[in-house]
Amino acid sequence: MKKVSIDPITRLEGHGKIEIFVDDNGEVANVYFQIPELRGFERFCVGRPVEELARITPRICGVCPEAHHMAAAKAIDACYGAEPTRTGKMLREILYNAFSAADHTTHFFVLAAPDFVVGPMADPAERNILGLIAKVGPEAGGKVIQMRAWSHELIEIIGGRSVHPVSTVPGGVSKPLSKEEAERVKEIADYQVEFAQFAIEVFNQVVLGNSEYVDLIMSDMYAHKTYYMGMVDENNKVNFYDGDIRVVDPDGKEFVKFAPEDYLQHLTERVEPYSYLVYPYLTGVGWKGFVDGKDSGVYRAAPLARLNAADGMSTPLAQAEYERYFETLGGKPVHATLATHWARLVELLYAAERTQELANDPDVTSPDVHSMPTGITGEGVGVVEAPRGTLYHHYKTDENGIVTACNLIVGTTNNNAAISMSLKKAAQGLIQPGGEISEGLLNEVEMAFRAYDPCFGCATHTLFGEMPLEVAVREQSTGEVLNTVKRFV
Amino acid sequence: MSANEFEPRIIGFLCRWCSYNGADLAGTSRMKYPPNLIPIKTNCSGRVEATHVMKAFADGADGVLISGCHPGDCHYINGNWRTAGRYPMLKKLLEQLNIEPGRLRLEWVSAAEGDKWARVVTEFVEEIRELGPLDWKDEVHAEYTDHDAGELKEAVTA
Amino acid sequence: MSKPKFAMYWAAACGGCEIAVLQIKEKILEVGENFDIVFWPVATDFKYKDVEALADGEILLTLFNGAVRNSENEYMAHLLRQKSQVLVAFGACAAQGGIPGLANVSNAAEIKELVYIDNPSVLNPDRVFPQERFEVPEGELDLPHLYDTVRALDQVEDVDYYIPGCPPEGPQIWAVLETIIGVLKNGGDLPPKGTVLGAGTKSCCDECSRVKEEKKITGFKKPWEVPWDPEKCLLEQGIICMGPVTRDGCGGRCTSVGMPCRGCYGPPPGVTDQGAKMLSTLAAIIDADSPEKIAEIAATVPDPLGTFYRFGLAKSMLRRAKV
Amino acid sequence: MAESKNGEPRIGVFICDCGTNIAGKVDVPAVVEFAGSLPHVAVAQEYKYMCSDPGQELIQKAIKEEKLDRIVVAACSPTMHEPTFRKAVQAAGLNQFLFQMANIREHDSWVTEDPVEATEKAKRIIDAAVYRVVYQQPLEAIEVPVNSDVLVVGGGIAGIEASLKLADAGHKVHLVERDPSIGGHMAQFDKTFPTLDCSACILTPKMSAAGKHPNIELHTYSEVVEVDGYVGNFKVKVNKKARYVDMDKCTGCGLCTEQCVVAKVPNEFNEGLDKRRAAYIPFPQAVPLRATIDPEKCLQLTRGKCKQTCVEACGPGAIDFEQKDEQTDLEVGAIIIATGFDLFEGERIERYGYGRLTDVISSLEFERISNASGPTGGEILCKSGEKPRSVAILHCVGSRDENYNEYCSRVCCMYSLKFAHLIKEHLPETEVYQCYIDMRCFGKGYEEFYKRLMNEGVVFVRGRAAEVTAASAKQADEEGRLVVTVEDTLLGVVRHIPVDMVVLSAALEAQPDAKQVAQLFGFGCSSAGFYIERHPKLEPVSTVTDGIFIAGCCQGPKDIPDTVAQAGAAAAGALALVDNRTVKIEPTISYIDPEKCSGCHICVGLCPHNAIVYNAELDAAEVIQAACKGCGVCVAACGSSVPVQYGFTDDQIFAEIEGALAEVSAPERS
Repeated sequence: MKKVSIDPITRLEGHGKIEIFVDDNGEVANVYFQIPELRGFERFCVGRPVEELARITPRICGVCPEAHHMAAAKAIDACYGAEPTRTGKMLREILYNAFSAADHTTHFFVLAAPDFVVGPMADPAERNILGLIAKVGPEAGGKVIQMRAWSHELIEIIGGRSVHPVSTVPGGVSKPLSKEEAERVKEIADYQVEFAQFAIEVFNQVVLGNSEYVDLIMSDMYAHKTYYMGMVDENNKVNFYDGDIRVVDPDGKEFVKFAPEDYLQHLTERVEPYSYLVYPYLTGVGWKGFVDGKDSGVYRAAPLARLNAADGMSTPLAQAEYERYFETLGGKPVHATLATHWARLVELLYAAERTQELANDPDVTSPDVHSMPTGITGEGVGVVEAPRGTLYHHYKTDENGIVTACNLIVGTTNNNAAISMSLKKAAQGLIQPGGEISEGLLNEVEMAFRAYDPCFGCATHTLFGEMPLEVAVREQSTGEVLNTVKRFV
Repeated sequence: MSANEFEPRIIGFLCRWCSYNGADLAGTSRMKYPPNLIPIKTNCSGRVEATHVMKAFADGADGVLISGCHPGDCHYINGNWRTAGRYPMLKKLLEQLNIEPGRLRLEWVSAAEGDKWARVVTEFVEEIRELGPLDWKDEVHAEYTDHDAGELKEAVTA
Repeated sequence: MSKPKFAMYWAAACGGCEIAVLQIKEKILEVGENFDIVFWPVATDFKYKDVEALADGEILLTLFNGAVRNSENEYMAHLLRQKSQVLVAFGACAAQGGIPGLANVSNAAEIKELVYIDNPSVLNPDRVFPQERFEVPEGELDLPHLYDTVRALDQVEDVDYYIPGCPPEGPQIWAVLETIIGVLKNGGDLPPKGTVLGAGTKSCCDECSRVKEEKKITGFKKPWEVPWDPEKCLLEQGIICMGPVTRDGCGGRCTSVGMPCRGCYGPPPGVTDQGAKMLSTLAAIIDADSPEKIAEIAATVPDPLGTFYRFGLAKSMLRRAKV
Repeated sequence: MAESKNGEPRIGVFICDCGTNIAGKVDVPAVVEFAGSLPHVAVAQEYKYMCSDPGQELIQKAIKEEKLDRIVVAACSPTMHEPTFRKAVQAAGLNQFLFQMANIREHDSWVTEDPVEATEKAKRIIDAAVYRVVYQQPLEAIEVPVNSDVLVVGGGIAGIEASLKLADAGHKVHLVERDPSIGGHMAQFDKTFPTLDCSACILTPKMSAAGKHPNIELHTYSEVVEVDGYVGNFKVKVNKKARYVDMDKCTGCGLCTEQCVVAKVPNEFNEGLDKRRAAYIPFPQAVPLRATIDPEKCLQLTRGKCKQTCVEACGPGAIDFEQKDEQTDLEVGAIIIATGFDLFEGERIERYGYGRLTDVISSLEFERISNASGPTGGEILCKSGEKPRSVAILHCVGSRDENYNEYCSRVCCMYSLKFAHLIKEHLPETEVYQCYIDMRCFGKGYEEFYKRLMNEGVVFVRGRAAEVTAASAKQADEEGRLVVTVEDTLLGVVRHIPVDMVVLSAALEAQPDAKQVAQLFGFGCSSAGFYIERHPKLEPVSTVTDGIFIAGCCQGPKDIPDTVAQAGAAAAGALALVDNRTVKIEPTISYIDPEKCSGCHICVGLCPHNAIVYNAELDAAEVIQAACKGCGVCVAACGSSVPVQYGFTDDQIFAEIEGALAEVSAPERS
């Protein structure tokens, strides 16, 4: 038995590790996905004044702090019995959608696109954003950088800081939006919509225009028939900030729809002795191990899942794209993991449109940015759709609003089981007996994982070139290296 | 002192005008009290910072006493009002750090209260004896194994 | 002649520091031009032995972010120190322990019990806990050892410079890199060891845009309990703001949106224990007509530990809670 | 550990036996050996009496020969001999602030039972001092110029006496008095104990001397409203209340006071026993002898409508209803506070019936009744106008009583005896009862006076009076009389003494606004309201605020001789200051580096002595060196630890803590 380590591939709370065991026939026996770190937020959030959790929990992930900031804000509203004012809610939602758009942008262009634009098996030196720029023209790079920069500017205007925003308070936000700021926000929102359309254009050209890629996306190697979870509004349309949680089964039929505060009745987390990260599954179905299908409680979250779990998008352009997406990929639900990239772009368009919609509301500059707490209720659940999956914050407090208990189910955690399964399937599909383990092959294994975008971290690398990876196939007993494949910048 | 009985180590911060002279008076009056407290003089108890208290505990003190003029008698008018404000916050902080708040004590001792000084120290030493050693040095350094790269490599890259 | 080698490593951190580095935008490419990035877990291979293979001091500059929470972090701290000429504690976690350092109110066992047993969404009747070594049918898997005490980088290794902030602000980061790149290109001296880079030498109040007057407070308020006023000092309104005990450099962003400073830039020069200092400062500005009343008001401070030591518990004099 | 400027510090530790005071308990040789083993310690020596000349020479010799740059003396309390050793160190050419004292006598040998423990403690105390001294820096005293004028607040005997002394010494004195005339309580007294000379006769000359003195400027009917600045350089704002009489035109003829139509104003000077007009001169010997128009009573001023008979009456046309308050700014080098006392209000003790029962009177009322210029022309009469057949004098009314004032008022016993004597003198037939707890006759000639009274047939009842009641009608002969119920603790019986008059010997209390005044001038006052001297024994007339002195009853109840003596002492204290061109200030004060200060204003509002100002130009706080008293409050409060308190830096305190907790040869814990 040999062990192949791909280490790291991500960072959620810390780093990630893939262990691939190859048996003596050279076939993949099993794959383990490990999260080696635990920071214990659930413990040290206890004892803090609950409103401070909006400024503590974002440090769970500096990639999507906005998501934690908002989930916390909503849980805190509940703990304080403070219903957000119209403007307060709008400002939060503008910030949040602008963030989602920016996050999706970065992931697609810097991480995903290069695989398709220049090709998964292409020379690593070209398979990066620079290579992408070479293909789709120099203005693309500029657009991406501007999109990121402007979006973070917007986050800073409302949130105070572009990383780890601070401005939510019970019932809204701390600061009204000035007329000048509002103008700038509009400008940025308009650009976001424009950019989202450009992004979809790129996708049409380089991916859908190429049947090879479409086949790759649809290939069974990258597919899992699982349940799908996502937040929807009263019309079952995708919503990132507010709504109920809807779960559809592998056939796309609604399995359950529940209010965020009832999440405990529908979700259970299990512990595996080899990872510090827990594995959630649907309580209603139960845990059957790392397998897909109707009988397994394994579900998926994030863009692919959200589109499957909803009946459409609430904004016109996104709705159109949503329809085209399912037509092209053969109807709902779409099980192809790699289709997540397209789904992400549909969401990017929605987020941008939503930001624009809210930015143009006259109430956006109203001074009435927060309500007053009506009294401490002692408990609150706050849920938002983080780019990487449904994010649950659940707090309990004493009569003074001091936290006595804190439970968190973080975006990527939803996909923890699915990621392990996808990796195993890809590895088994790719690593053949006696076969040379090539760099491109590793990249394809990585693609299965990358589609989940478990963390932004992986993305940044491509600015400098390919993410170098080394796979060592070694005699496990002795640890002697039999065969290594390396790639460097 | 018997070699195996716990002898509390206590730091006392005394203001120069009232408490230090009060302690002097206890001396000139030949009152007897336990030797566990080492006095440190500041002009005003208002000069005593939380940092000084933390430093004392971190360096191995089992108890800390802050002593100043009675309210109204402060030779800096209201310098000791600051101390009065710090005290409850410090207590709360120690509690949150799971350190018995009883290890910190604030007393107003005037230059005329030598007897009170002797009583306070005697009581406090007994209270700390009850609480037992804090041994903070050991507490914080307990895990400081200062592994070198070699040792850890074993743990990490097996 | 090959470019000087650059490394960036994260330990117990959230990733915000990497995002912050990205905030320097296109300048990031300049870093790429001037440095040979040998090691950046988000950018390059993570294998320890590639670093082990380097000669001592072969890396010119290492930006180390994140606190030291487990054996893996500590190992890397020692290893990178050995291989780097300049080791920088980057960000609040590396410099102060940061928010992960708040875990020092507890210990590993307690945290595991909570996360893997007590959490309401967890079902774990067999009390399964992650193991540092675990036998699966196919072989053995390992996980790093989780320490009881979270430490800042300089509590584990010798540190050359500090770049504080949660995260450090983009322009500040660039200013530092620019300086170093400048020294590399045109020679000159690097700042003295131990210098805090990418930050000021005064308190956050210095850059906070709000107007400062004499501070006398009669009680503690929450930001939403006072009417919105872009001018008035938050502390003067009774909102506990760490500005006075926090090093400047962030530009006073939080207070500009009416939210109090929480001290992510760490203490200003001369302050040894940020939290204790804040306690001394806050207590001093309580105003009442008798010490008894002052004490009453002081006793109502909601969460001294979590507020005063939000980012600095690991670097405080006591370092952790007693367990 | 830090290094002193010139490389490695070289510390000398000198341990005093203090005869057997220390050596009798502490194993000094062992401590010497321990001290010698400490880092940076170059010399450790023992000597029998370190404070003696040979002891000091020993230190000086070692400084020179061993090139010592830091000195620790382990001996008695620094309050005892710190100045001695500082001088010695300075004389040997070493800055006196490179010296630290370890108190192993008052804080160790005298208070520790067990010699082994005492020895261990001595080691720790010395260890702390040695660690600390390494961080000490040379400091130089600061010199500031001194204004030679003096402000005296309060025009009673203390204020007058101090003013005269200073004025005679050639200094300009501003004497501020809140009432229209100086004189204070003493002007109300009839005779003074024990010599029985007439109060007026001895006070009046001093009053007029003060009024006429070229160096004394009287500010009567005035109050200090603002005090700023610091030793040698005080800035004071005085508010002169409108008198509605032109001081320059008024001749004090008193015609206006006769013509004034408002006649029913209780006369304060006579304790309200008779009436005065709205236009009035407080008493015949008033200084300045000028009329005042009572703004609360004058019809013109209250209702704006009056015949203005006073105006008609006044030849020089001194009356001016348009007069306003005037504010004057004074600059002085020293201040003497002599604001006196207030009499305990009899009403507060229900059971004595003051204010309820006629002929229960206060001591001050008695003073006026017995005074020839008083309401009864000096005849001791009941309200009815009849001579009292018997009088009871109740001692300790409101003093030596936990419900009111714990302290002894010191003068009540004596003036009670004086009253008894005066009664006997005027009405030999009248019985006089003294109900006392203890007779306290401590002063010169007091005990003799007491003896004399016992021979004058005064009845002394040892016991605090329980109550005073109106006699019941059936006790016919007692009709209209009062009955004093008191337990005679000597006879062990409860007595009911029928009397016609009861005099309450009430306590002397602090002025009602004593606390505000203390705040205004920046020094402490006790819970009772009496001002706190810098040192109860060695500096009884100084306050913690340099350049401000106290005298008389504002510091505590006292008799006239003590008051006058204290006034002289205060004057001398002020003189010692204002006679110099400059004054030296303790350098253990705060300094704020404007380069480091963020201008957050926290310290500005905090300084108890208003020694910190905000400099807008530098956007930084600034310490007025001369005004800083070195409390260190700003140091502790500053979020950036920018203020440095010389002599008490964090480094020094931290080092002291480390030293105190460093392992000495203490028994290991199990």
